[in-house]
Amino acid sequence: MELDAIVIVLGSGVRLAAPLLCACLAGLWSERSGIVDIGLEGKMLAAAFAGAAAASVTGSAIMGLLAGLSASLALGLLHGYAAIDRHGNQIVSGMAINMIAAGLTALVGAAWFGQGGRTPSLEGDARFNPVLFGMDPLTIITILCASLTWLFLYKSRFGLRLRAAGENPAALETAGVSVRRIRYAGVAICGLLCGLGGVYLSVSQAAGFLPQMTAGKGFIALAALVFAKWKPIPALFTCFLFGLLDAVAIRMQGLSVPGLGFVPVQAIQALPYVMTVILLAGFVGRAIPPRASGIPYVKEN
Amino acid sequence: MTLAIELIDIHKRFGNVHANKGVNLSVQKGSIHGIVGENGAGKSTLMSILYGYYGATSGTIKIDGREARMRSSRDAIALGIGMVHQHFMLVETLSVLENILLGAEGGFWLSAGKDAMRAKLATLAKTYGLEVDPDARVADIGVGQRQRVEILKALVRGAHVLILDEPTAVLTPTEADNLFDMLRVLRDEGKTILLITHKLREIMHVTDHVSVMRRGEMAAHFETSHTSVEEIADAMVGRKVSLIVHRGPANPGRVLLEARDLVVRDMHGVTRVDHVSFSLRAGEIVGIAGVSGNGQSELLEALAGMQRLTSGGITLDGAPIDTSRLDPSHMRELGLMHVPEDRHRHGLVMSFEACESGILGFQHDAAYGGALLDRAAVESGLAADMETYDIRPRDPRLTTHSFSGGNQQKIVLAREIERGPKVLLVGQPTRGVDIGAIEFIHKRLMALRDAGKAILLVSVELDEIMALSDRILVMCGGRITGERTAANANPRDLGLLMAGVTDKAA
Amino acid sequence: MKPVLAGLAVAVGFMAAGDLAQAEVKPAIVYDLGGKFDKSFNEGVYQGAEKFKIETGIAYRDFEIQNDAQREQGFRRFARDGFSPIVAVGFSQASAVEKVAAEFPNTQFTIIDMVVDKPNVQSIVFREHEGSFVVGLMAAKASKTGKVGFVGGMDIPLIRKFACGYVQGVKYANKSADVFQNMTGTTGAAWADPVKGGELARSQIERGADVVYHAAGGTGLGVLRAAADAGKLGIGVDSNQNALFPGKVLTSMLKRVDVAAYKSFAEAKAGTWKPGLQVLGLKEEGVAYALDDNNKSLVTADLKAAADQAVADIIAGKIQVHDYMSDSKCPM
Amino acid sequence: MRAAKLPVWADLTLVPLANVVAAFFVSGLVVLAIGENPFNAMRVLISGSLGSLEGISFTLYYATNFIFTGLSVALAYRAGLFNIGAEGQAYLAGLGAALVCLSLPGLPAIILLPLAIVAAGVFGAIWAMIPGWLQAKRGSHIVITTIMFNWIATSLMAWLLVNSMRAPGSMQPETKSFPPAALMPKFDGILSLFGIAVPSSPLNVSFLLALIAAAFVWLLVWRTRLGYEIRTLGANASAADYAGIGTTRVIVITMGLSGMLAGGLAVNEVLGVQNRLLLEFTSGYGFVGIAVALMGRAHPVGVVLASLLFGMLYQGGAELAFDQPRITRDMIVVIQGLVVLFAGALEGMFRTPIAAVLGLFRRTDEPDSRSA
Repeated sequence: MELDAIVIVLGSGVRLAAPLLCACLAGLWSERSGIVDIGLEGKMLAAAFAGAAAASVTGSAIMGLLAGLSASLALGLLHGYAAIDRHGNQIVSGMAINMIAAGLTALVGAAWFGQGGRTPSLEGDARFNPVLFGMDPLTIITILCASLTWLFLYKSRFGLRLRAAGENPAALETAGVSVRRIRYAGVAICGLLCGLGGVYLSVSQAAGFLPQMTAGKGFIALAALVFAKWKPIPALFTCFLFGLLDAVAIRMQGLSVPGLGFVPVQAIQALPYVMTVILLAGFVGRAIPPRASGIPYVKEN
Repeated sequence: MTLAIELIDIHKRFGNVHANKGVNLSVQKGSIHGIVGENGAGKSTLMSILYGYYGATSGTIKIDGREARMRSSRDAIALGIGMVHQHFMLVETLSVLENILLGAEGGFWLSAGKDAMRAKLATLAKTYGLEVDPDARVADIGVGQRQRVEILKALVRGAHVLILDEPTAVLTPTEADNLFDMLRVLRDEGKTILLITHKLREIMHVTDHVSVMRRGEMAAHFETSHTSVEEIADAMVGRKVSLIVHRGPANPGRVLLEARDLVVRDMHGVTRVDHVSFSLRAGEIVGIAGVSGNGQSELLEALAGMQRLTSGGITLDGAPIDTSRLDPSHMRELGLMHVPEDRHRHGLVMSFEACESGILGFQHDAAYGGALLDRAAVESGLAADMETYDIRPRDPRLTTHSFSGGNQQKIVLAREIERGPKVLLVGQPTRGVDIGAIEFIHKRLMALRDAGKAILLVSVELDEIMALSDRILVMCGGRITGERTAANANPRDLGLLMAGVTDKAA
Repeated sequence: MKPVLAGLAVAVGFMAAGDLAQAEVKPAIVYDLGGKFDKSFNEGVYQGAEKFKIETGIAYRDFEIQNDAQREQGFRRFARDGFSPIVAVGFSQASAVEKVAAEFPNTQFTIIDMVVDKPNVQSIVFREHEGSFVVGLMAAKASKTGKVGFVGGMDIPLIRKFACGYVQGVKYANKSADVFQNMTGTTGAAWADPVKGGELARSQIERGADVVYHAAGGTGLGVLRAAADAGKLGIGVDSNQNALFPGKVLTSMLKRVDVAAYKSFAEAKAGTWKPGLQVLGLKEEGVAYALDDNNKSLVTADLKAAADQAVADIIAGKIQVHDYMSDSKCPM
Repeated sequence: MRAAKLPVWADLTLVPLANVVAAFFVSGLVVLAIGENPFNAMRVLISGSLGSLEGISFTLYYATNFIFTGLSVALAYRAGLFNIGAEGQAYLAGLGAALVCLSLPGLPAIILLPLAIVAAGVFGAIWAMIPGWLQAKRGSHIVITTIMFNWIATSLMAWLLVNSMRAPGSMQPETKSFPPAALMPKFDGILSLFGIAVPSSPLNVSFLLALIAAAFVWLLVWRTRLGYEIRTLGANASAADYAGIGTTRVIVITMGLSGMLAGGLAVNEVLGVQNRLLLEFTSGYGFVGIAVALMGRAHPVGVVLASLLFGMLYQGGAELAFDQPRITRDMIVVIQGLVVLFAGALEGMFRTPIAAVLGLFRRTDEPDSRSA
């Protein structure tokens, strides 16, 4: 590939990585606090719809952002309620949120806008426009989020408590801090970041909502989270790598790579998942999740 | 004389379990106050209520004479109460410093709080001799060090009441002595210490007062200097204990189980069983004494085929076992059966019908049909055992968790004994079992010995070991530190061996 | 329970009554997976049907399927309730049409974009390569860089047919022009992925393309948007997409599925509906390039003249546009 | 996961009923919100799925898929394994069936069909056994690996169907049609042999296979030694260790059986209806299996009943979408999600009040604290 082509692919990789990174960091905050979340996909989708719908109705991208964040936050808190207060199975709850979001966005979208679940295309102020190096404000916020996540997770009181909640919640509780509150904070941040990712997809990138437009990004983000071993800076690089793979895959249709011959696009698409399985299996390195994640914290046992 | 703590008529219910029933307790300021009781007597629950971890169902708590409302540990900490839990409340992936900081960070950003905490730790290290490396990861430090971290956590928060729940369960005797010295220093500095334990010797050794709990109730209060071990023990069990089992003379036959140079390393590479060799003959009970956590559990599990042996050999009734392929079901086929230390974790499936729990480990027995399990045979098997072992209620189809602890333990014993083992491994046979069942179980084991079977008994209750065993092996730090016959064993001597003072060194 | 039982009775009664009303034409449509409002193919059919409804006052029923299993069910349901003709939109419907047409030999089926050989099925296919040739020629003439792009949806012979016609048109106008070609994907998802479409168009534009043509259904919206955002020109497909980004869409390659649907309904009403194959090209005005107020300023008189000349030449047979699907090869 | 103890009959009837009622109540609110009459929608849903022979046939056809995937999830669940991969396992099972049907075209149905069914089972089993083995031997969390395996299956199948298996000249990434001998006998066809006329529907003998599979799962879990080991592993893994139950063996076998059951979906769809292999033929039925298993309390009888309910939802939902275009079939996805939410994640919410109503406890002040 020529140099300019590489630059183009890198740029495209950043754009495709941004929503992944949002969802990945979202998962990080939730799982580091002890709540496993396979509902990243659903939350992103809900935010994408709410964001595009609100932006289209109000004509303001900011309103879209707010609506998207609220929708995702609401689902995050629902997951939190099931996992924290009801001690429900977190996998099941995440699954439910994915289904509800997939159904509800298409159903309400179809009934509301009468375009088979799409929202009208967003124009002008209803979408985010590039402000810096061809990046729009959301891309910049997203990259900022990774560094802020690192800062707050490792350097702040809240981050310390959150990490403790995900490793040994009883230790946190006996230190006089409410595990419930910390975990709710974790799922709330998760909701907001998923919301950001969803709004990025619909209001910034695609300028409109389509049913199922997240197309598995929430699950790639989950894979990226495992791959990054639940750490923010590796998450940044993993998401960029996965975004880059996507960018390359898009351009690979029917092309053959010098030296490698014809590489099926599907092989590149499957690569993040395969790499994650290999890492999980401990064949190369090992990914160990936060110890208490997925286990309901029941104080009075 | 002022009271640091007053608990008045504390009740605590967990669903339909009544864990504390109208408990009263007064603790004098600047004293070491022991609370003893058997497992399940409600000690830990009571202390968790005092520490705000559980809310009491009803009752009053007074701290320094003032009524206190404990909604969470935060309230307890604010009132100057610190607690060192039996299972350490530490986050292993964090550093010592971060663990101590947790909940007392001193500001939104950690950096300022960390500096201040380092200075504070240096002072405490000087005052009490509590030295720790603040930058070590908790996962990398030993048990004794972890306990220090727990005590430091309480002290840096300004605790003047310190609760320690079974602090010596995982300590070597030397470490325990160091701890007691430290507690005395703290008391002399004016702190109040609550020590929860079921080891009577410790009570006598270090406390000023002692309160005895039994079945969720406060049974008695004593001033330590005016009481005796016997008096406390009687109060604990509610009637005169007769731990003396009527036994005839041992009649040892051929060697049924021989262990040579057994080594077990755990997944972290820590040596748990360190070159242990012994033999067990037909018609004898060999007891293994030791502080819990000194390799007895791993030894038992290795012999039962549950733990991989790192090296060493096992011979069962003259036939060597292929130790590279240890497998519990294979050992059972060869006649080695196993009453596990923890029946809830290993011995039973609580959600199964009792008769299903009654075939655990024997599910491949020809007695239970062909490809399909013969339900009638499974049920009638336990029904017969229920008669012999007086297991109540006599319904093999009830779920296992609807039986009491003693009856559950009898289901396990019946299962392992009634199939006629050559060798029986028994771990903690009477843990959490009522007095009546204890007597029954002891008699049953003795009868099995007299029938010419070999029994290896592991128990942390020294009295139980001494009452039942023909020979006693003592383990410390994974090694066998000494062997005594029933005739020449005494608690003091065994205690030294449990502390790692070996025959050679002595 | 009573209301439910009553409801059952009503529903059963309604079904039984379905066969009675055969007096007037009862047209119906089953859309493909993209949905009625895909701004493209399905929407074209919808517009044709709406036109018929406005002109004749005859209502029609339509159904948007959500998964493959529903195709057959949809056709069967319409057929049993006495609807005819039933328009099937898209090549994916072929096997379902084939099956249900055999079960209901008296019902008229019209399938668009695919050939189904049954005595009661009318198959309508288009000569997309001809229309694509014309817009290719326009793209080459409008391009300042001599580089143009093509973004296809799912990589199937039909879309290669678009691409091949387009390339021929570009090269006809400018032998040395570069054409960047990309397909979005290999599965149905490639029709509804505007983000990927936008990325592909962006990369073509970054490599120098200043006119990008798409044949990618919903994905194409992303292509046109990326072109518009970059200040370049897009070319729409199927429906007239000039109005999506006025002044930024050079033209649209019209594939008159609306005409096909309208004709099918109208012929059925008039009793002239015939089964068999119909091929619609430039000559039959089945394909065309779009000119309206939105792109008036972009299509200069010269450009219009060149395009119209090409149309005339193709109709006259002076220009032979190769059909990719005839031999699965593109000469360019 | 249990919040309160209930008698078995209540556990199998009242709790799922409460869950469904709650899910339908919330769904009703959604219907109301988009401006339709929920009672009317309910009526169409029921008459569409049960009001005609055709409706019933379609309901049973959909239920067939759900019985297979529901049993798949339920069986693994009994061993303490959360198999989210039924979707991918069924997808691969379709490949197995297709390979047999396409490579042995001359065989008569009596040989070809059993071979294809076995191939589907084996392929599904293998795709499930790999995550099982990784869980048992390498400790990789089976939830994550099965999710990943679903996506890997999607890519693999897309690649195969696009590049190697596509019928020549076809626009669609799908194989050519299988020989007619590879088509599972349909109910309408069988019944017409006896002179009974029923409307044409995709319902085929796979439905009977599904019922047999349900009986087999019951027998396996509650009456065999392997089932005993599966349940022991699921209820108390350390007790399984103590009992000498080979954890790896049981996990891998259970996942294999689970994948095999998921393969039933391919039998019904690929061999029963489509008669060819096409992209995404699983269309989410594997995920619905999770809802079905949760609602059916991981018991075969419960799974069959829940499958019938979901079959009604699918068929009635199609009729609803047909009748009232404003209520698209996505409504069914919403109801599914709500069932999973109420029956799975929030199940304790209804157990507690039900337990209280039944007066099982003398005291109900802290019914949350007991865990099984």
